[in-house]
Amino acid sequence: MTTETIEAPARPERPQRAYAALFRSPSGAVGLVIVAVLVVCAILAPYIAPHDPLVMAAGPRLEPPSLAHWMGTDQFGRDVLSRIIYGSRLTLMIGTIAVGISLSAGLLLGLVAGYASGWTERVLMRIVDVLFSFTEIVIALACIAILGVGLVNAMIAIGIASIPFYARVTHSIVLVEKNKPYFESAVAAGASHARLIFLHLLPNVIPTLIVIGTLGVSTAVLAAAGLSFLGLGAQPPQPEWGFMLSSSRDLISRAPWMMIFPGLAIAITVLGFNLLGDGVREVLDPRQRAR
Amino acid sequence: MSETLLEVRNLTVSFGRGAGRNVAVNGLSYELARGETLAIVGESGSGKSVSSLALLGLLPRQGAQVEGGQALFNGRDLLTLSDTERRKIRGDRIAMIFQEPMTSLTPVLRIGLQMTEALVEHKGMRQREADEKAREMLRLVELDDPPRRMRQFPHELSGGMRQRVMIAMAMALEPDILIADEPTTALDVTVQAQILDLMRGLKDSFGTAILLITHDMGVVAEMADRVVVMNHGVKVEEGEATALFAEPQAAYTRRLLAAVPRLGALSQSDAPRQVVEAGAPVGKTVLRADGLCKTFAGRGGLFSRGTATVAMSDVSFDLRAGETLALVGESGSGKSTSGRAVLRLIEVDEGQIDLEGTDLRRLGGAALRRARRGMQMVFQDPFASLNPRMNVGRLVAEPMTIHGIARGRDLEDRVVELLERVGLEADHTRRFPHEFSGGQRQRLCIARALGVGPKVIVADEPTSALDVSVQAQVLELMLELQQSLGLAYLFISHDMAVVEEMSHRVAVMREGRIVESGPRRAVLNNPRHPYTSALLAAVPKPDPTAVRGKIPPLDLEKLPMGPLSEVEPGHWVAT
Amino acid sequence: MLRFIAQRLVAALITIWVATIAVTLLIHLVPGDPVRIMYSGFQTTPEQIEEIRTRLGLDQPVWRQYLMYMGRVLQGDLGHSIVGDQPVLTTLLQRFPATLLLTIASLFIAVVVGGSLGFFAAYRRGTVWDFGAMTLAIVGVSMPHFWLGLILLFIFSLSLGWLPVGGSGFMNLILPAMTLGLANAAILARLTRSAMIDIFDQDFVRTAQAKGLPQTLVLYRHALRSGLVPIVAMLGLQFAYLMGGAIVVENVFAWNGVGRLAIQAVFARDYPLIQGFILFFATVVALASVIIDVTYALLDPRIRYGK
Amino acid sequence: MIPDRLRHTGPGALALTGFLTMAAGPALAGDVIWARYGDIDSLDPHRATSTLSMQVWDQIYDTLLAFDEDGAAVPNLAKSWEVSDDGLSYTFMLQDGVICHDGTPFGAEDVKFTVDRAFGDNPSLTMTNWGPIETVEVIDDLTVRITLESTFGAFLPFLADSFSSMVCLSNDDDPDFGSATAIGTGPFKLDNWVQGDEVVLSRNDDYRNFGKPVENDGPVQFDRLIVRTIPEAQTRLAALRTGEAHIAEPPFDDIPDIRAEGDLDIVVAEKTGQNVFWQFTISRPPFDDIRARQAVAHATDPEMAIDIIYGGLSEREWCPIARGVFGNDQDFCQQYGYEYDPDRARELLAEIGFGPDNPLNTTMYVWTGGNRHMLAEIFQAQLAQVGINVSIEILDIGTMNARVREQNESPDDPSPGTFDMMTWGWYDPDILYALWHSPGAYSGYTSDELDAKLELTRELTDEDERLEAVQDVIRYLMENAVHIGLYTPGWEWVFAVRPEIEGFKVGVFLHPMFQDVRLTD
Repeated sequence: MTTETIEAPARPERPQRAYAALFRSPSGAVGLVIVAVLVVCAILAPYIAPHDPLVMAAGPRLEPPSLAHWMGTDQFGRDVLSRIIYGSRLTLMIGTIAVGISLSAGLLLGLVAGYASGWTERVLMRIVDVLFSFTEIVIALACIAILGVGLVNAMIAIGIASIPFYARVTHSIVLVEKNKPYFESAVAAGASHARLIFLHLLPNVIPTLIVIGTLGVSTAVLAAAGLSFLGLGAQPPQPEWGFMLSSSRDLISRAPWMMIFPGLAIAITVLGFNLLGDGVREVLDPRQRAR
Repeated sequence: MSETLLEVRNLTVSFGRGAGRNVAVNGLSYELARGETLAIVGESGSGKSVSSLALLGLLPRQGAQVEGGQALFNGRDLLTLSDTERRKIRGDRIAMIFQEPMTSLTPVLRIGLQMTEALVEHKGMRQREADEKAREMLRLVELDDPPRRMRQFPHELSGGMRQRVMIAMAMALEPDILIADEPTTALDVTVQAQILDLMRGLKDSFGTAILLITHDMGVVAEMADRVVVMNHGVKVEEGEATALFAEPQAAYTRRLLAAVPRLGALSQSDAPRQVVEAGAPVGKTVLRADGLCKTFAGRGGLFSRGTATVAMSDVSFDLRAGETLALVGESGSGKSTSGRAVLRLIEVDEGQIDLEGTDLRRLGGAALRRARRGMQMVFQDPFASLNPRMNVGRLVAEPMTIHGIARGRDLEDRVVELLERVGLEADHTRRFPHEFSGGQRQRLCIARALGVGPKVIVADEPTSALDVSVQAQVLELMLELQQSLGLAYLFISHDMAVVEEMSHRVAVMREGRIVESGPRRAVLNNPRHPYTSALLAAVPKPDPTAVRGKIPPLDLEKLPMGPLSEVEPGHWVAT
Repeated sequence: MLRFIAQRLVAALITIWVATIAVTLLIHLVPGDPVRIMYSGFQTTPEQIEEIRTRLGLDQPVWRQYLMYMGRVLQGDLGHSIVGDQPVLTTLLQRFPATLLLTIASLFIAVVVGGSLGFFAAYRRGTVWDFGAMTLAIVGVSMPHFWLGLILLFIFSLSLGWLPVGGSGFMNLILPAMTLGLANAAILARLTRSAMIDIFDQDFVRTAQAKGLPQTLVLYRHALRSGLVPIVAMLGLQFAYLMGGAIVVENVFAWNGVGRLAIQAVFARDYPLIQGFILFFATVVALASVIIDVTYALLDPRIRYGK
Repeated sequence: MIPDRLRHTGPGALALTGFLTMAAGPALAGDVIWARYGDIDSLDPHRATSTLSMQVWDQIYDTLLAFDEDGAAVPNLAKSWEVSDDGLSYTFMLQDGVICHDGTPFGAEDVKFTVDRAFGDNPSLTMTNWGPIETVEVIDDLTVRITLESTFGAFLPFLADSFSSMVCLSNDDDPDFGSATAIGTGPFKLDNWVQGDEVVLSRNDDYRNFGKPVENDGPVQFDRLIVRTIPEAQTRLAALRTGEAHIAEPPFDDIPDIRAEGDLDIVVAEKTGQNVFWQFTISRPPFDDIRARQAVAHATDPEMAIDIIYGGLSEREWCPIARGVFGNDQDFCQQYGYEYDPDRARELLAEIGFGPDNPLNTTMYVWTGGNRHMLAEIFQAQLAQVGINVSIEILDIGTMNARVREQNESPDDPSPGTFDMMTWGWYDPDILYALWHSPGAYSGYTSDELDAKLELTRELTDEDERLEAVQDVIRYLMENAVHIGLYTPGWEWVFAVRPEIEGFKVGVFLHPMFQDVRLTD
């Protein structure tokens, strides 16, 4: 059915309309709201949080959720709600820094490999493929083995661990775009390398990477929480959610609220970024709604 | 020929709901009599495919709905039947074949199973009987060694063979109606001719009525008894094929028929139609390609070599100012590769590319980029050949910016000038490519190419993605530009009629080699190579009165594929 | 086909080979003196440190170290751990069956749950069922597995007392396998759905429908059989994800596999053990992907009988 | 570098590993199951230093001497010994009729094998703790002479410790020794070790006790001892309650409940030799100023912290060496110690220019596990009260020691110096020599004066003279705020025991003993 394409009217692909469209996509709207709440929590933490997240004995130790402490208190009598609110700062920081590292490095690698072609491409992508097959958690563990334990190191590790993924995505988009006639047309017009890369490839790669990056924030948050849960990430008294979960383990039957709320916070945040990513994808590429 | 088999009344199909509702077929009515071939013809968006898919309940599951109408078959309304009842008719009484033979067979199942399952399902045959029937059908569609074919998987067959399998599969149940949705559009012209012959033969022996859906007036003329012409979901005209071609009633039909290029229309002239008074004459040679060779290495592992494909072998041609050289051939002939190679979009393995005395292959980096100013390209797919993230102004300006031809106010003026030159409007500059139709986009591509004042334009199937009416306009524009600017075109096409309309000289390619080249008139009127003859003979003529005999099969093994020798001045043929 | 297998094996070998280089370099990327970091817990004299450095070959140029390391690896010697001086390969092999069991059990759960959910959603595309299934899947994707594990543990072991909290028997396998399996089922459901939607949109499905075949035959013989190829192809990556996920889940449930060992090794900065683990992991994942590639090649006649 | 010994290292020290391991083989009627949070590192006493490993070696191997209930080294496999007048040569007379697990008799060759092995190509991790041993000579089957290069006050106590476990000669050339096999003369034979899971030991019917402070000197009175790894405290408790384990370390928070219920017995080890103390980067600001160190000491209240975290299971320890170790005297140490006094801390900080507007920022290192990170969080909050902002880094012991040394060795680093909750377990004040005699285990504080005082504690063999020398060192360390004791013990010292187990005891310096254990119904 190529001659008679039942073609939908051309879709606007331009950002001006994207925000409005984001609200029309139900998942995008929910995701946007969740992420917005998270950002507000992070910015206004000192004004919203009922207690200091670090002060011990803000209430009695291990108090179940009550009016004074909506999410109860931990083994030091710290207010769990306040810690979760402050934790959103760490979470956002983790997400942006980790994705920032992997996105920029992955983008560069993928662009270079895809644009260069030939041996450069084969060698680079072979290495990327191999690293990719190691899985992110193993690369992250290797990085932590090198750098040592800590939240910043965990962020770096997660950032590095996802580089192969972003490089692959970028590379595959670059390959597709590079084989489209508009790229050849630019080559034939005599465009320089810089023009080809920055004016032709990059603008066509970026939209997909925005989607991948948004989804990537959720992966990074999840991974960082996992590392902190294992004790390889955040250190006390940081109110990092994964770390809070991990310290709830000894108290799981005595103080289940210490386990429930941080986990919920992680899950909702991750869900928010996932939905937002899906929403952005729908807006940018209506045909891909399936994925 | 009188008994009405299928009666469609007031069929209306739409996509989407509410504000987004889009009527694809609007109140379509026609009748199909036993044993006749009815062609439904139209350009893209006419609703011709949708209407036939709706009959069988095969519309895309999302979005499309039949809003009204009836389709009476044997007294029952197909549109209101339950799924189960409709399923019993489908494949049994009404069979269907599709455009894309490459993807229409399930890749993981053997041909034998796919051919027999409908027989087992509808006729209650045992597997062995069904196998016997399937083998018989494969013989009927002239496939060799049916037992082996039955064991093969689809990927082991060529496109033409797969379409034969599809036909055999559809005809095995001896249906009353065969719906053929663009059955030959994806095939090369020589294969198309064979498939059309086959369908005609089968129709006669089985007495099946054929509902042929196509955009190609040549195919219609060759196949149809009666014709329904559709445009934008509405039937504009219906009638006997001969009458319709001879005296089209509707204005749309007339326009459509006028736009169809007819092979042989220019057989008495050396050059294309003059569309400009005192156009630029053919000048001196601007581009010369000599001995181009290119082999694509197959993808292999460390220890295994991939099978290499020879895309070009000793390809040589030259091109003069104001002249069009057409590279003609079927898919895989190397014509597009040659076009890209002269632009150095592909690096050739051997050979010389000489543009106005500069050997392009010796240039590198900045020098090559500068040299590219002399040669521009127009691509086949206008939807993909414009960067979707740049607005029209920037797109058209880009080549001029690159080569520093103009800047600022001057640049803007030139962009507007170019847009107007190709028939677009000045205020289009702020729009983005997706806001334009295919024909408009192709005009944009041309405007973009013109900006740097090239000597040569390589046009790679510039109109094959366009509807005929649009095609005619774009070709007209190209002729006009050539004649007023003295441009040289390297015109790559598979369509002999278009080639005739556009070119001064022709080079016929097959399997990476030029097998015949020379003045267009000499090559088309007096082909010396059997392959050229076969290509020409296979072209369907948009004239129901011209009876074409069955095409004798080509012995591909014995085609001369050696070096060229000159049979008359400027006319070269492979030996 | 043989050539296909050979290609995949070569690719796997390249992966493993790159892994050997990566692990050799790993120790050199450590800021500071790795020997001192490793042995700082013990009473070591400067002479001993030098002796250890010599024994580990760390006084040699990197390329030399690499050759020495490769020489040993080829003989099946991955060195000895710092903590307890245990042979690394033996230690890994002792723990690996548990990890493999967990991974395969979770893969099974993921495929059964995720595959059917995705297939169902694709078939009912655009309906409430699809929406429900995909909502479930995205919530599942967003759920940290360690949290899911804790919740399952809290409910089924601590509150209801139905299942033991950890260990190595079959009953002990249920919770970790559910945790890991369900988390990945969500991913697989999304992948299966989009793969099946692609298939349902294919021309050959329409051909099968046009033949008037019963819907079940169209679905299972034509669509699912074809859909299995891309779905099985995805399993290679899924297996690797599951192996990676096992590292965390093993730690939640004290499942005595290589993942738990790896985390302990990272904590103790036991570099020989970390190196061994990474190499071992890469090898297992590479071989598993060969097996999965061959499986889907068997399903796909284009490869089975192709060039 | 000098002996240091850690009865606490090992990967098992992670409290975060997971919930339970009810493993492999079925438990039998005569089995005692001992659940612990981590596994042994090695079966070879020369290849590991963790308390978890040591406590299992105690069951497989025996030692020449043994600690009595007061921590004095008494005859065991060596029934007697003679020391030469110059104090350099020790001749040990061994018990007759001791049999290794493989049936070979135990004698002087086995002793020589063990000692030579500790000094061999791949020497014992505790090689320096053996002392300046020069030669080992076999005099006859049951007589062996060890000659030292110089006098060594801690030689005999070392021979009572698990690191000097006697390894039978039959292990020689066995490539699996340490990972799959282990032959000693202890109360249990090794059946099987599944790494990360369990060590299965069965009764040695030939075993005889000579010097350990137990009542039953014959073989143990049950069939098998299964030492199982159950990383999560809650799970260990669950296993104890269901009878899947007999002996286990319970979660600290649950101890009051357990005591109140009365079903399980709580056994708390005493005289563990374990000590937790402050150690500072003295080589650079701010802790190059004694007042900064004193401020930290005054600003923290260990009593309050251990009360919250351990609920009275630990004690305030004023001395740099723990209770039970020669030279420990709370009254003596307290006079040089630092009481909790936040005002004094603020004054001291003000003197060196820190105040509310200019807080002292630094980092505290803490070893993972044993709830120490929670303790650290309390100290962190206390220090914040006086204007010391501390970030905590929780590290495994190997990394922590390396980091501390690195800190001490980089006086020019512009970032503020750090301090740490350092942890040690030792049976003799010789530890102080290891820590502070130049160059020092951590390259920390050293001085010629201190070196001289420490050398004296090693060379003197007369008890009174040595005590005086040791206390002189203690005073010096405390006055200079170099080594400030916090509490004792710190790890693996509380056991909950099921009622059907009778006679389980933990000797001094954390040696669990199963000789008197009986399974009742």
